[in-house]
Amino acid sequence: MITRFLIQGMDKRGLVFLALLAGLALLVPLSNLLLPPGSFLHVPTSTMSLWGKYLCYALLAISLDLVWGYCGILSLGHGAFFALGGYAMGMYLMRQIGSRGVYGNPILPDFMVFLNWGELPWYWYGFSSFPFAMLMVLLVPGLLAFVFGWFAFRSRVTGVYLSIITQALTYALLLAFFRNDMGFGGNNGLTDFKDILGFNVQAQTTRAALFAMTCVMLIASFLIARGIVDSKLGKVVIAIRDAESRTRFLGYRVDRFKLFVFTVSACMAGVAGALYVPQVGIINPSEFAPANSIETVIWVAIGGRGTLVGAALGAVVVNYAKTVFTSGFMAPYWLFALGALFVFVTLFMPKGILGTAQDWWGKRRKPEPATPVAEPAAAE
Amino acid sequence: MSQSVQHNPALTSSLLYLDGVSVSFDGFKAIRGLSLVIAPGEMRAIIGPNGAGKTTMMDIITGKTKPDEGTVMFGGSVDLTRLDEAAIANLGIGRKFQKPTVFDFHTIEDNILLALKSQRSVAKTLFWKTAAANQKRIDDILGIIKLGDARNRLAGSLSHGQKQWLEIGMLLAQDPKLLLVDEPAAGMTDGETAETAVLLKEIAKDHSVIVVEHDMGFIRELGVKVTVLHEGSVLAEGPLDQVSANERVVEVYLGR
Amino acid sequence: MSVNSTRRVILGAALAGATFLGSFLPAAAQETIKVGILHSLSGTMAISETTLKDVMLMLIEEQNKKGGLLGKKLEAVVVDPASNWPLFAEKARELIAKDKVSAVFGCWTSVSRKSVLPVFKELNSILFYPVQYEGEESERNVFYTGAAPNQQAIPAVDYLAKEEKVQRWVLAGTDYVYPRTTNKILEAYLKSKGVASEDIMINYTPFGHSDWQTIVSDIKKFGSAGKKTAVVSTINGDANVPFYKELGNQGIKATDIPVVAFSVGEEELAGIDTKPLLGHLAAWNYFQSIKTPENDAFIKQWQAFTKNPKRVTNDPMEAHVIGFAMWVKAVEKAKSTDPDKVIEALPGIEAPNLTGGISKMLPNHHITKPVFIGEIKPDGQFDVVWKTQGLVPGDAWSKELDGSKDLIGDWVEKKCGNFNVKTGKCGGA
Amino acid sequence: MISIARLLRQLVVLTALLISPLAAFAQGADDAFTRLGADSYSDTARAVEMLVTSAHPQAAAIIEALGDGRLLAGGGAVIVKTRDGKLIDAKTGQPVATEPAGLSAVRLNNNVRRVVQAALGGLGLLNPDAGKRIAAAEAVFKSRDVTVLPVLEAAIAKESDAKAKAALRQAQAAILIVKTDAPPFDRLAAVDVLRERGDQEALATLRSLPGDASPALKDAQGRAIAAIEGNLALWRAGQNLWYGLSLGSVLLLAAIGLAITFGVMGVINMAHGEMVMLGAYTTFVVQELIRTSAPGLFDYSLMIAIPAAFLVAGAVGIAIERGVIRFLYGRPLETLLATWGISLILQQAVRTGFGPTNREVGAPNFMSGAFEIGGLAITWNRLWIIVFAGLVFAALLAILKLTPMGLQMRAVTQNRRMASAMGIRTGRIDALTFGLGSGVAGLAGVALSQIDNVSPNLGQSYIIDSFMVVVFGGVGNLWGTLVGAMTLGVANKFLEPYAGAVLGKIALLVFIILFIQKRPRGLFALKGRAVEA
Repeated sequence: MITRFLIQGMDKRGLVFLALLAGLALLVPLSNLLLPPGSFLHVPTSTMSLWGKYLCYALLAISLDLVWGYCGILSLGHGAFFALGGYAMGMYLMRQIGSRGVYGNPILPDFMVFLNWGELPWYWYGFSSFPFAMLMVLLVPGLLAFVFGWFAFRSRVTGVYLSIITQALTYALLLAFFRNDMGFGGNNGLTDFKDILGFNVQAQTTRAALFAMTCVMLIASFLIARGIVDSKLGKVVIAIRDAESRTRFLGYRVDRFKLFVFTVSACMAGVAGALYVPQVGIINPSEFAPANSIETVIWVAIGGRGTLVGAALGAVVVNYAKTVFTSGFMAPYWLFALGALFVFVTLFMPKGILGTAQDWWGKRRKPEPATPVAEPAAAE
Repeated sequence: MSQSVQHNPALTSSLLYLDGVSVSFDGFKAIRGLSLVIAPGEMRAIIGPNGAGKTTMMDIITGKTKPDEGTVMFGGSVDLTRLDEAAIANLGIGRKFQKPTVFDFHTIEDNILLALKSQRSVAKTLFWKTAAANQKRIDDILGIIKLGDARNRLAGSLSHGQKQWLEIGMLLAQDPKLLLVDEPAAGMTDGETAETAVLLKEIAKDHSVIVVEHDMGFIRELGVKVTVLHEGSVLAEGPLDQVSANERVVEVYLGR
Repeated sequence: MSVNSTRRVILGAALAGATFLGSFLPAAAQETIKVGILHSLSGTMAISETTLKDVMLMLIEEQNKKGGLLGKKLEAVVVDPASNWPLFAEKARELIAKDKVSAVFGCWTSVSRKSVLPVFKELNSILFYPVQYEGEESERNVFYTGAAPNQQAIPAVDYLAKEEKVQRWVLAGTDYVYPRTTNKILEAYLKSKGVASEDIMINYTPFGHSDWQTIVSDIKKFGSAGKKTAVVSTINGDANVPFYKELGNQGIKATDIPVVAFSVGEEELAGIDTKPLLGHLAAWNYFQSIKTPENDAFIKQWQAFTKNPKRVTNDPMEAHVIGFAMWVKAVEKAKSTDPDKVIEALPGIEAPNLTGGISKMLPNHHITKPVFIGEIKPDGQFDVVWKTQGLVPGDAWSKELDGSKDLIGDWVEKKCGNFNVKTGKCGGA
Repeated sequence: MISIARLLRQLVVLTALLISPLAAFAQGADDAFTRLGADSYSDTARAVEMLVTSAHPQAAAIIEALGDGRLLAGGGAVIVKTRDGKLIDAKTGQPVATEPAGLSAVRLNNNVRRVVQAALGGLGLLNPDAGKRIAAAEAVFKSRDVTVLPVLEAAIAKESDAKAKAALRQAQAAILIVKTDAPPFDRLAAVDVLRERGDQEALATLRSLPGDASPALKDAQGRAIAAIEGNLALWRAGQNLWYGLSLGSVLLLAAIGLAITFGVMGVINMAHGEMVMLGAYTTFVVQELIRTSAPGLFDYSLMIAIPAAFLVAGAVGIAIERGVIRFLYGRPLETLLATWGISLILQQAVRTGFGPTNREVGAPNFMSGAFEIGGLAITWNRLWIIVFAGLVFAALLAILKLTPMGLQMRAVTQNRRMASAMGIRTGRIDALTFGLGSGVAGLAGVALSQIDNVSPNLGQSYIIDSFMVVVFGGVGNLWGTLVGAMTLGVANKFLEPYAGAVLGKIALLVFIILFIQKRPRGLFALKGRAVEA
């Protein structure tokens, strides 16, 4: 019933996107596991885990699009929530290693052993339990976003000021997690994972399951995001983006709406991080780097902001381009190509790939309501 | 707040009561000792040259600007200086901006829907379902502002005059006790101006209204009591004919 | 969702997915032996790693001139992991799974090695890691051709204590694992030699730290307590230039407070005016200034290859030279590039290093190396003032740390990287 | 291994000989020459010692040459190469016509260098040059060798230069502190001399007072230490302030160009750091040109680089504005994306053109070294950077406030349409404003080349700090940028000694986040209706 309702409420673009994801979730793992490696339709494990990574980025991009594309909050620190979710997952995976670490210590992760930590710090308690870790994946980024947003939105910090303090937030976390004294493995981060829920993280079947899980979470997050933006709350949020003080004079508590969307988005980013870590096999503080967050913004802009599907598309396109460009003869020059791509898209495709394609495709049909041309919120 | 204010008959019988309000920006006194009383059901026109403090006065009433000193009371008992914009709006004070401000990327219907009197909390909006009564109210308003046929168009595609009307429609949807209307006739054709005046008079039947306007013809059509602001305080008050005969007012307007 | 629409959706997705993924099919069968080069060519680490990529290209070119390997030509596969750790893992996977390389030469920072490690284990391939590191690791798929702490840090401290009569120590480093571990080892070592706690000052700074005023003045203060003081620097590459500039400006001369560095080589000095740094030290297993026929030939070849007569050489470059020679010999010995066979063949393989000795691959996958202490000369080169008698075998596990003193790596006899000599078991404690 | 103490003891003998006019030619010099040829550090050090005791007439010249790396040895010959390139036989002092084969410079390590310094310094206790006498006194102060005392006292008696006399007295006091059999009154006086000196080394010397000293002496020592420590703590606060101002001036330089492009024009210019980098590379190129074509001008290289860097970075800035940014006005966040792309391109372009490794930018003489004011150690390069930052700030302020171009810039940024209607060519002004901001960033690059890496990554390390400074100070206000930079710089340096470099920086970032809650538009925010419009 509910799915039928959602499907009916969904535009064509969303449907294609969901169908594609559902297909990927099902067919890629099946093809990887069942077809022989020589077969034309066989998807190699490396390709599958690569696409798993792209899809995690797509989820992160959707979460950013929710706050930026719809609410006009340009977060230059969304990587922080992604990384926190990743760390929560990483801590669970570290605890699963148990006594199989190189020093064979049943409690302490290796990096704590060789830096002479006497006992497990209190904030590592509980992470051996999967449900607890999953709760933390949502709670830690969500709580940080809630507290940060509570102050920032109440104080009506907007535009570039907000962007810059989100950047300060992720930069401060970057520095903090780099410190070995924090007990998160310093620069090396958390790595060398063995098991997830008792399954070997490197086994082909686990990878296939993780890939499918990523697709499922992407579908779920997309549906949640769609549900939010299609509700009346979504209309309020777009109203806030386009005319914040008007919305306030209509009696809406703008700060609470922003806080809600920001927190939901941070939780989604956390989930993306949690799925990312077992697939790439490492989480380290460089995920907090401000450059990463800026890049996420660029994915969304390239795909088309305020479209959700476009954000996911942008993430996949840019990262796929990166994969291609960083190999072969392009390797020393790929930054030229990537930089030029960013300049090109901003100059000639201000609505992103999806927005431009849509304009071009459906000139005769009525335009989609949610695609902003300019960026009114930050122009203040 | 002094004790005497509490037992002031002018206060208790008023809808909106401003007394001795002052505010300054970086040393510039935008409002100085402004006092104004609006009775329930009254429609009032406010005129004054540029920089007289009209918009700042509206900012103070709607909570956007906090006064440095003075009393701002609503309904005789609520201190507006302590509330923020959203709380004031929910008390029943609606505002139309000088420059028409509608939600460009929403349809006209959605613009009205957003303004419609309802619970404004996050949870209520997330799980909102438009009931039949709401839909009827929206249809009625669209009829009043003559945009019923354009209900699915994006508000951003409307003409200037239509946007003014849409904004007035949004005010109606809010169903406020008091409407603050900033230059509703600005940029309108003569025909539109006349229609707007009719619309406002219609609204004033069951709402209190404060209209800020430059267009004397428009004010004359409204035919209500006029307050003249100058350099942040009240210069004159009374029917338009009386006010326009006031020598000081003429001086201020013509710059002699 | 109705059955009908579900089917349609899946079908559509399948078609789209198939076309999408079609472009990733494995490459055609190989006629060459491929060698992966996994060094950052952009981002923060490009400064150090780009050179190593060029060295590898030169070595491969040279090997091909000699007729290749096993009758096949070598083919270098260059990728750019862009100083981005997850990208390192992705690129490693691409090299092994897609390009089917026989071995990979790459990584610089420990975190990049840690990030690719699971990939090499999973896909069973070979990584040659050319940079000095903190030790505490011995993996089946990795061959460590850089220095372990006992091949760099401890001899340097011994030299200072003996030759310069140093009694007070500043251990300054960038806050990451290599300095942390090295300093931990050195602290334990110094204390075992009778140095009091108050005579050791440990300081950590973030990556790329550029304002050294406070720390240099603290060092100055620490050094004026009447006892001879030295700084042992594990400061990471980029932060060194401002550090040395500040030292020079605050007038700290090597004769007052010598600084011995483990991460400063000829390449780093090329960016600094070295005149004020005369006499500060570095400990490495190779210096460009060492006069041997092998080294002269190598420098000449390198400068010709880069078409730059001023191009300098450094220690990690030598590590790649040795590592590559060892790999070539092992492949010839195994008569195959099959990873299992090569991994088995490698321990015991010997290859000449550039300083006149013969380095040997040990069962713990580290190699034997000589240790040199050099003083900085005004021309940016080093003057070797001390060297070990013979070669020092690399310890995978430090003897100075409680957690690892009983561990050894032995992939020949015990078939594991963390054999505990006390309990006689593999798997740590 | 030879201790300096032992060397100084032998100096006493030597000086005694020098004081008496009978300069005797001692044996052992031959042995010294053999050792110099042995290519062993310990032999070389021993040889220096022997040369000093032998009172060989060439001793000073030989030791000096050794210190400079001008002493050649090999095949039994030892030859001094004079500064102007002539060869002199070390043993005989006779010129040598042709360089014998198989010679190489005698190598030094730190230990030999120290011995050489001590020898040259010790020889200088009675040197005619007052500066050398002071250096010699410092050497004695550090060695605290009791046996030098008689010579020292003789030197004090002869000394006429006030500064040198003070230095010699301090050296004497240092010896008296450790000389337990000295008259108690003299030792008490020595404590006072050290107390007056009042620096870190005086403290170290006072602390080395032997434990069996008399209660009176111990008491005096305790009071002197307390006094010095109190004094030093004060100076340390001053030093921190200085470090803070110095860091602040670096931040100011890095941020002030951004205050124009971002603050005034509203372009979120992520390529700002690359403009700084271009300035640094311009400095490098200018220096290379000077090195190869006009080495005499080296000390002026930075002066020449300043206009060059301004022009190069400014020109690139104008190109970026005309080529990309002018299409993006009114879409500030899009400028972020485009300039981010440009920054990637510029970085990689420099990496391709100049190579990925650091480039060396030398310091001219006037920017090298340090001087002391009281307990403050001030390095010349930092001082010049502060001065430079001040000048750039003043110049920029003057351009904006006093010139017609500045007036037009302000007009355009405040009301583009109005300015255009009044006949201002807004496009040209936009380009010039962006060029000005970029050019100023280039100037920052000249300064940063003196304290940081000149590498393609240079800009990246300053971009975040720059944005923090501008936002903290208040967008659109140059004074805000100045106060912001200085506040953050000083706060950082006062936090660093307590919290460490990393935690200090984190604390500052958290402070900025909280501060923005309190003042959502920065330190120097504009108020009123205009802001919201």
